[in-house]
Amino acid sequence: MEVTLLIEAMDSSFRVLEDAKNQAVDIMNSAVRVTSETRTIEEKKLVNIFKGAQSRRAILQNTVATFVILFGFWTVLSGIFDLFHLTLGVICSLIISILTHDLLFANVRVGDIKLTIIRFIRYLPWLIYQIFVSNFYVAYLVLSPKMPISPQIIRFKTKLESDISWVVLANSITLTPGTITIDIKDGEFYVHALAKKVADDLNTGEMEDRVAHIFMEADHIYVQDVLDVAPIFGVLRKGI
Amino acid sequence: MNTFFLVIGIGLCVLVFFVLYRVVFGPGVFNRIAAISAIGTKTLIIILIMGIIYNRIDMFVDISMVYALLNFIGTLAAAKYLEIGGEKL
Amino acid sequence: MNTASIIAALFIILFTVGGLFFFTTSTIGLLRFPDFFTRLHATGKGDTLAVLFSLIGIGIYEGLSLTGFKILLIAVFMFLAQPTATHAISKAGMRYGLQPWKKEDSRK
Amino acid sequence: MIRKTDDIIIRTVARILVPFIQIYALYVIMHGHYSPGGGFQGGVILGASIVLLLITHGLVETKKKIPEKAIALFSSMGVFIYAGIGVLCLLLFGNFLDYGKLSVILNIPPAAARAMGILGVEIGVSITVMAVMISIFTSISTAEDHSKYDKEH
Repeated sequence: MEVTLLIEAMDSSFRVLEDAKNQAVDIMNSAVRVTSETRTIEEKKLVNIFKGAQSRRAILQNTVATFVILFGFWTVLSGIFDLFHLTLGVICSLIISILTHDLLFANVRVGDIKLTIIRFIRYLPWLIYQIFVSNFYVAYLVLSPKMPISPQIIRFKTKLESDISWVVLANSITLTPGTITIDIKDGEFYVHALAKKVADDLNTGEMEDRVAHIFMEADHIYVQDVLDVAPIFGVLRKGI
Repeated sequence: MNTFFLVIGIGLCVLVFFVLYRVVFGPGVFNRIAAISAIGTKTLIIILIMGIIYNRIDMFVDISMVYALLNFIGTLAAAKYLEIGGEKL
Repeated sequence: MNTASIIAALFIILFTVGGLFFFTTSTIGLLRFPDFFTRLHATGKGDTLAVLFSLIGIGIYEGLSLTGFKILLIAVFMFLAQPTATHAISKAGMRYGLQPWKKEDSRK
Repeated sequence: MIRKTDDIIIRTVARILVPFIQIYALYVIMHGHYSPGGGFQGGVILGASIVLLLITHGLVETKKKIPEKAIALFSSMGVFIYAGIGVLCLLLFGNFLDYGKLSVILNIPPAAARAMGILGVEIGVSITVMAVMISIFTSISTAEDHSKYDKEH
């Protein structure tokens, strides 16, 4: 009898202790949560302030850069260097640089811009040589009486990343022998080639290597296969 | 030199007439747009040659630049219009 | 007429006639090729190089001046615009549903 | 309804070209008395640059740059500038658009005053032409259904 009473008392005292401990843990937890919440809020505020300052700085930089480029373009176009026309030029390029500051320098990768420009200029002679070859090739196809063409559409995946390098690659493909970029979908280029020889030339990946070299991007791997027309229609029409 | 440029200009005009065949009879609207774009590039050079013949190339070069610009924008707009079937631009 | 001007005239004639030649091939290609995409090969490439050649010829005739620089600007613009326009039309044609011509079509 | 194009090539090329096209248009407007061009042509090129932006970047992004109200305001402001300069000449005891009389206000010789007056008129014309061109393009392509479009986005 007394033993059971003792046990019950022990039990209840343990329960009280347990409750107290739970409450204490709850209080501690909530305190920690509140402090962490306030901390995250404050951190977010700080990050926002920092980001705002950064983006404002970026906007200012872009506007100034656009202004300098546009003013140079204006002086070259105008060719009159008296005070009145230069003032007009400053006003005009200021208006346009404020209006379009986010267009000219969107998605610029941080990198060595000077080196990129030098490499791009070095890339141009090769491109012009390729355009020569392409035009003589097309002229040969046009003027030969039998017209030995066998058009096909090929697909390859590129590992280039930024949009500007995609544009350079796509336009180079369009300008070089017998190939036209038809579409880009998820990093895959769909290219219409006039003959099998031309498609094989593209598959060596020389042009892609050169473009990757200009923009200092990672080495690429490409998957290539000659496609039937019907599945491409499926892929392309899905996008509409 | 003027005679030489005149001959080149006349040759380009003859070529424009040949391209006009595609504009009139070309099957489908896409062939027509491609042909019109080709006519635009030829016209650009014809305008410059006219400038040389009239000895006012400093004026005609501006016109030719505007022509190139409007040709490009027109081609893009037509391509975008036809891409979706011409119902919703 | 000294030698320098004769050489300049030769270059002008060379480049301008080259431009006319490539314009001619692109036109013949536009008329001869079997379908829309192959015709774009003719106009998209042929016209770019032909415009470049003609502009170089006219630029040499004009010499180093403001107008010469504007002619250079036109060449740069054409280099950027012509492939883009070709790509835009070809993509529109593909999405519209034009079937590319294949070699087997001619044998049937 | 004008949607953003999903083609990265066209979008990037248009993005790079638009500022240069606009500065070229302003060059055509400002040098109207040395070279061909002037108010109307420059206005058309400006309008064409905005149309290029519209067909490549869509209506929503272009509205952020140039809101509808601004276009409506511009299209009447150009006419106001044109007529204002004309009436100002009338008030200075000249004929309508008699720029020589502006020399009294601007404190410059009449020949320079004529050049300034023509420049002002050309700016007015170009603003109106640009605004009207853009508003015609957007009205036709959206079938004047802006309200529904604004709610969706």
